[in-house]
Amino acid sequence: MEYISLITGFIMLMIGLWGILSQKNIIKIIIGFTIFDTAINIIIISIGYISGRTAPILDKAVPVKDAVTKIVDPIPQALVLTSIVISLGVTALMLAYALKLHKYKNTLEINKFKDLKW
Amino acid sequence: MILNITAVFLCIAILVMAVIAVIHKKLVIAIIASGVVSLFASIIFLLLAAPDVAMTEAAIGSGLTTIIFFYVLNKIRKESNG
Amino acid sequence: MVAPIYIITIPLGIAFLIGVLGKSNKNIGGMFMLIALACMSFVSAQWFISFMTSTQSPVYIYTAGFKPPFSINLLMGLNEAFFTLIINIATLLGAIYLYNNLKKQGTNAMSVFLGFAMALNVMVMTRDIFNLYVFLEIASVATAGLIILEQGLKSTSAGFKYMIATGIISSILLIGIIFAYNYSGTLNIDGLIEANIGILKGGAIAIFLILIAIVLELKPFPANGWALDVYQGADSGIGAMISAASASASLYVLYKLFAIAGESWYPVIAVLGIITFIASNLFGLKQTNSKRLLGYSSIGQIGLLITVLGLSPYLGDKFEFIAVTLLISHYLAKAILFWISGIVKAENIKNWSNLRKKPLLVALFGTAVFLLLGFPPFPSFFGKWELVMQLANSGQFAWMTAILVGSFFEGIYLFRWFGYTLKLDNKELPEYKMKLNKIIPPAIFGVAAYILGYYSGTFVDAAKGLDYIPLLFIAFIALINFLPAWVKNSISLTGVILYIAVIFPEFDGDLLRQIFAAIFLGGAVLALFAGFYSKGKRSGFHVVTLAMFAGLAMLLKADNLLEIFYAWELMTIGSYFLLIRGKKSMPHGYSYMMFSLGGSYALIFGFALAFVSFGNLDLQSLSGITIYPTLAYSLMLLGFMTKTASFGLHIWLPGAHGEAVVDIHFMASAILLKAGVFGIILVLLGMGTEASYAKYILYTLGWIGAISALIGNIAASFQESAKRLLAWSSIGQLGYIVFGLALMSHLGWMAGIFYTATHFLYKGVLFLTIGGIALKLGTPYMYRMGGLIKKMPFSFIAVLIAIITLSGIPPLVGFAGKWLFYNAIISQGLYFQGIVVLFSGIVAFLYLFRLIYSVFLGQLKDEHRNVKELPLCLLIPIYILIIAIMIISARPDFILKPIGNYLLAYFPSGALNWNGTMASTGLGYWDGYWVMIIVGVMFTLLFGWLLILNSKSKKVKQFNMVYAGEKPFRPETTHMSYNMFSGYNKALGFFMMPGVTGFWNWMSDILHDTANYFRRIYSGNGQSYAIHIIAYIIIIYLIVF
Amino acid sequence: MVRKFLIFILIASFSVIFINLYQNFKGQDKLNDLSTYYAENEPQELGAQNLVTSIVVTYRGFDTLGEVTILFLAASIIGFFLKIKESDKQKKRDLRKTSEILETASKILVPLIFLLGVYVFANGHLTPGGGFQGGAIMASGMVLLLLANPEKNVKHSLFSGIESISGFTYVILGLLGIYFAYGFLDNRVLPLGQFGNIFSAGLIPLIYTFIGLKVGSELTNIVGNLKETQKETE
Repeated sequence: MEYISLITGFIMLMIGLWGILSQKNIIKIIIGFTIFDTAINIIIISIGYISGRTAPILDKAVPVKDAVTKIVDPIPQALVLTSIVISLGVTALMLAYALKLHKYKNTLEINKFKDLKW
Repeated sequence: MILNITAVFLCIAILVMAVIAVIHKKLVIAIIASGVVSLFASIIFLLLAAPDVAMTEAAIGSGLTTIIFFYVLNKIRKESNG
Repeated sequence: MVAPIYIITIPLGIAFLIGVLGKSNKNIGGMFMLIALACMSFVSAQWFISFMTSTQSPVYIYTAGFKPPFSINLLMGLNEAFFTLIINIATLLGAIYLYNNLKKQGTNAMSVFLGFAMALNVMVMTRDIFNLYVFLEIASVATAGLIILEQGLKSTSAGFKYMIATGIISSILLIGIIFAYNYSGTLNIDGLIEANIGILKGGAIAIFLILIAIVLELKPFPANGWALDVYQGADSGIGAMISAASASASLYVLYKLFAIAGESWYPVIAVLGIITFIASNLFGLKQTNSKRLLGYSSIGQIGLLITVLGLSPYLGDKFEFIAVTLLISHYLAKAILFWISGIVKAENIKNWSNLRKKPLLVALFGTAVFLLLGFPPFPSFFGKWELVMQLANSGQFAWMTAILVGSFFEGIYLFRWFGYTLKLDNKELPEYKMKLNKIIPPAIFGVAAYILGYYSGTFVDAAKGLDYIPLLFIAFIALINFLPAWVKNSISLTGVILYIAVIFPEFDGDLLRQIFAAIFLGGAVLALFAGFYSKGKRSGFHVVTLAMFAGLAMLLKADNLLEIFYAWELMTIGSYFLLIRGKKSMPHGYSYMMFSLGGSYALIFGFALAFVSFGNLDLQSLSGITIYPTLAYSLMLLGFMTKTASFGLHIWLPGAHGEAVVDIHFMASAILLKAGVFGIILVLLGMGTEASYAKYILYTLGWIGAISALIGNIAASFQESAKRLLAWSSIGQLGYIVFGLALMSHLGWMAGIFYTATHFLYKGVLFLTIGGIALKLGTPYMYRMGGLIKKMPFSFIAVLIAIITLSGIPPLVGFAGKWLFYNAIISQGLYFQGIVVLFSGIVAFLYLFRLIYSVFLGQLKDEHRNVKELPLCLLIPIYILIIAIMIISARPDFILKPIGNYLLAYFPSGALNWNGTMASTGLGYWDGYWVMIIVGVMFTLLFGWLLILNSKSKKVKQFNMVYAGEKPFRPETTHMSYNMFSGYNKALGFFMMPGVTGFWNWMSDILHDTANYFRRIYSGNGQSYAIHIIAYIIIIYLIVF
Repeated sequence: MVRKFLIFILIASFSVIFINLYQNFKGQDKLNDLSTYYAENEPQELGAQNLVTSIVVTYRGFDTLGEVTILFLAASIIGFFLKIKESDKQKKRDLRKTSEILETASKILVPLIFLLGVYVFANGHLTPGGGFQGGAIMASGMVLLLLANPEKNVKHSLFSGIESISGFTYVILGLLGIYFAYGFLDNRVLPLGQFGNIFSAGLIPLIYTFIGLKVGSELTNIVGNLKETQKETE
């Protein structure tokens, strides 16, 4: 299970990177970033997964005393929570940038924004 | 076992969607595809025993992010036309 | 003490709160922001002081009350206190600077600024690696917001490139962190250090990803195009923040994480850093946009600091001192530069001449430039010194060379820029205002640079003997810069005389230093006295003059190599400013600085080798260099010869001296050049003649001296400008001195030192008179002069005596010099060189004749009919010098005997034999006293006869001459003096081919073309920058694994 | 084309790094020391049922503070970046009328969505969910409201007010931990209560509520800002 998702995350990472590096449209680049981030999140969760165990919530299904043997690693999950929110903030900001850039030059082609160079 | 098979299918779907999101010429479809990627990812999170993350990904990753994308896209379209 | 957690909670709370509080009135929000930043600075300052002054032990802050690794902890130790302090002060001053910009964008922008400051603090303090990631992201997001504070296409596109780059970088970091967690089971940095996951391949790669991400945050070449665009696109106030505050925080993060990485990373980091340092500074050469240029320089400096970090195993316990001084210098200088670039609002560096409208800004700019390049009295001077010494100590000569080369590139563009600022025309440029809130931050940093310079000196053992009193006096003069020149002149003169009274007894028993002290300080008094001619404020003149003389005095007082270097650099600064004061002196002042900078680096390299060979910095260490001695002595001689303007290194002199006004010309030529002579004497005394390499070095040195003499004298003959003529003549005269010293015999040295003293006297007369005349007539060109003998009889007599002395004909003292010289040459059997020197002596007559003929004789020009004699303040120093010449001419034994005795200690054989006033060698004898008397009698007789003969001659009045036809197209061509020696020029002109200048231009062109070609990798496309980042990671990966 | 090929090569070689990264990776079969500690001691120490919540809010609460700050900064930046001039605001806009179904549906749905949001963050310490999820849900409710009434503008002052106050309270609550418990952001200021109860786990529910409010209002502000600029040119 965790291997499947790890490999998926890994391939997704490359797809996202392809999007970032090869697409000319700024919106597409940002989409590349969201996929890149999601891929990282999948990888992180996969790392915390232990096969056959359940969520780290100590309700009736998981009594406190056997928690250690029943739950998956909660730490990566906490990290991913943080990471998802961060990527939302960054994506929103990037989109705001895209809006502004489009306003200046009426285009979304990234290679049209080469006013600063050398 | 069934879980694993579901996971494999999901993963293949995710990858297909991701490829569409990255290379499709139409921005609307690309954005929708990326939203679907997030949605499927949240199901994977559920399978990986991470309900908290699944909820967050669904609400933020596939929900709000997509909405913001569309708002921006809409705005850009109108600007280009007018 | 206030708990360190408040450094974080105060800005955060206020950032959240000003959203409500500041809505109605933005000034309230702004006040809250400044208060928050001030509180942060206060807390860190409190901790820093307590760490420095007491035995305060580091304090951990456990969030949520649990010990790590269960919860996130922060650390407040000395390092953290230092870094948070400099970050908080920078952000506080930065906020004051940006106050209006922030206010314009409202409280939102203020919150962003506070978030930025807070995130940098946490980055420094946190001990949890994921926490580091989060706050790094905060800092990135906040920076992305600050970049667009001043909205526009440039800032927006730069910001977007920044977001792409940091997006990739932080993702890489996150991947590294999560795998580090997987392999170690902890997120705590201390835990990671213990876990030592580097032994696993996967773990090593995780660490690699973490470190490379942090390195990428520090903008290494070539994956740094995005950063350059940010520096160029963002407001300069933001540039200051990124360069000073963010970079410091990121550097500390790298330092902190280094403990995880292990030793194998040191060389990698050092190489990455030095590549960045050299490449950025090289690319900076072609840059004309000031902000982008500052970006290159910032990136370069950070590269240097990364190198220092990577080289820390070689630096021993000096590492911290070096890193801190270099960091603080970069921090202060870059903040100042960015800040003033925001005030002057000139994008093109050529428009920075506008800065001159506000002298304070120029002073700050100069401070920043010299601070960056490691000149005294700034902290970076000590940092660079220790860095080079420690590297040499560990045998890392290649690293030393690389660092010095990179610094030199930086010097090239910084001084060019500075030259533009000082000299280019600024009349057309728009007026601008200097708002109080924009000038206070750079002014504070400027003052801090001097104070910290003094403070860092107290940490260096060898610098403990430095005398700061002259520097304090100079600071005082700087403060009263607004007063008229004569007041400052009087105060300076009093100061110098008092200082002489203090310092002269120190040289008791050391004749060499006494002679040089007489030249340097006596010269200072005369020069300052001459300075009374100038009216007005003469802004800045006294500061730099005194800096030069302070440097010269310290050079004599120096007990160790550091002090010599300190004095040398101080003198360089002063003289640079003096030389660049002339009207058209920009290119010449610039090339003077380039040679000086190169010379300094050669010197420090040589000193480092001496230090390593000998084990300490005493002056004796010059006499026992065992490691690469040939290289060491050659480099030191080269370094000192940049000041004597010997052949090959002379191209700066004619222009620079030719453009200087009268008293500056006197100082630069008669006095300053002797500093180089003093240095050469020190080196040659150390080297001796015994060693096998000494022979070759001396042989080369001798030829350099001979050729300098020849070239200098020939070129002097073909000058149209009297001042350039004298300048070239100085090159020639210094050539004699160098040649004499290179003989390494009793007589040779005697001649050399004697020449040094007499050159000071007669050249002093010439510079003051001719310079004064040129000033009075408003032109230095000899074809515009003529017939001044009647208007300026005293000047004429002075020049006559001086040129008789110079040409070395009896009865005056020049003859004594020549006599010694030829004796020395012949006794050494150096006939080839002897012929060259002899020939150049003959050539000297040409220009001396021209000098006196075309200036004083012939017809008086119409426009000069109302010219008066030179002012007394010039004539008095001139005649003091003349009196000295006469005394020495009559009794050369006054000075030659002590020199001879002194030299016996070093060259026991070959001394002069004295018999009363008669000196003799194996080759002949000469008695100055009787020669003087006899020639004097003959002269009187002949002169009287001439007067009688001429009493009946008819005087040719002006305007007796009639033009035959049309008016000449170029009137000067009708002057006898114009192109006077054209005939000789045909014969000897090939010596004048500007081969040397051509060589240096060629070097410069190659550098600039290289820079221009390679900087094209910064295509401006944000995506290409992202590709660079990925490629960078892959390449480093392939190299490391 | 050459460029794309080069990028492909680049990515292919980049993947080599990752393949090596996995080299020592093995699926875990038991918890590591750190998570074992959490699993064993959390119920007594903090008293939250949801381990992830306890880590997010308390053990690694400092990260969460940072996370909230990022959203806050992003919202602030977008706020001044896309700020529209007062004159533009006054422009008469003529917008497409939304369907009546959407309008009616929104009237019924929005309160329900809000309620769900509140439930999600108030129960964050017991069940999956928490401030971020709840906040996002509430923000989606606002989006629905905006879709239904395009004429309506987001009341920025209201939401920034909520955002500021809840953010500030969050920091103050954190500081209380220093004085009444053992450190910054410690939740043991209030009694831990009965394990599994809604009023348990000390400050966690309270903090999560403020996080929820803050995230909700921030996201609404972001959406609102993007929406308003949209109208600018219409």
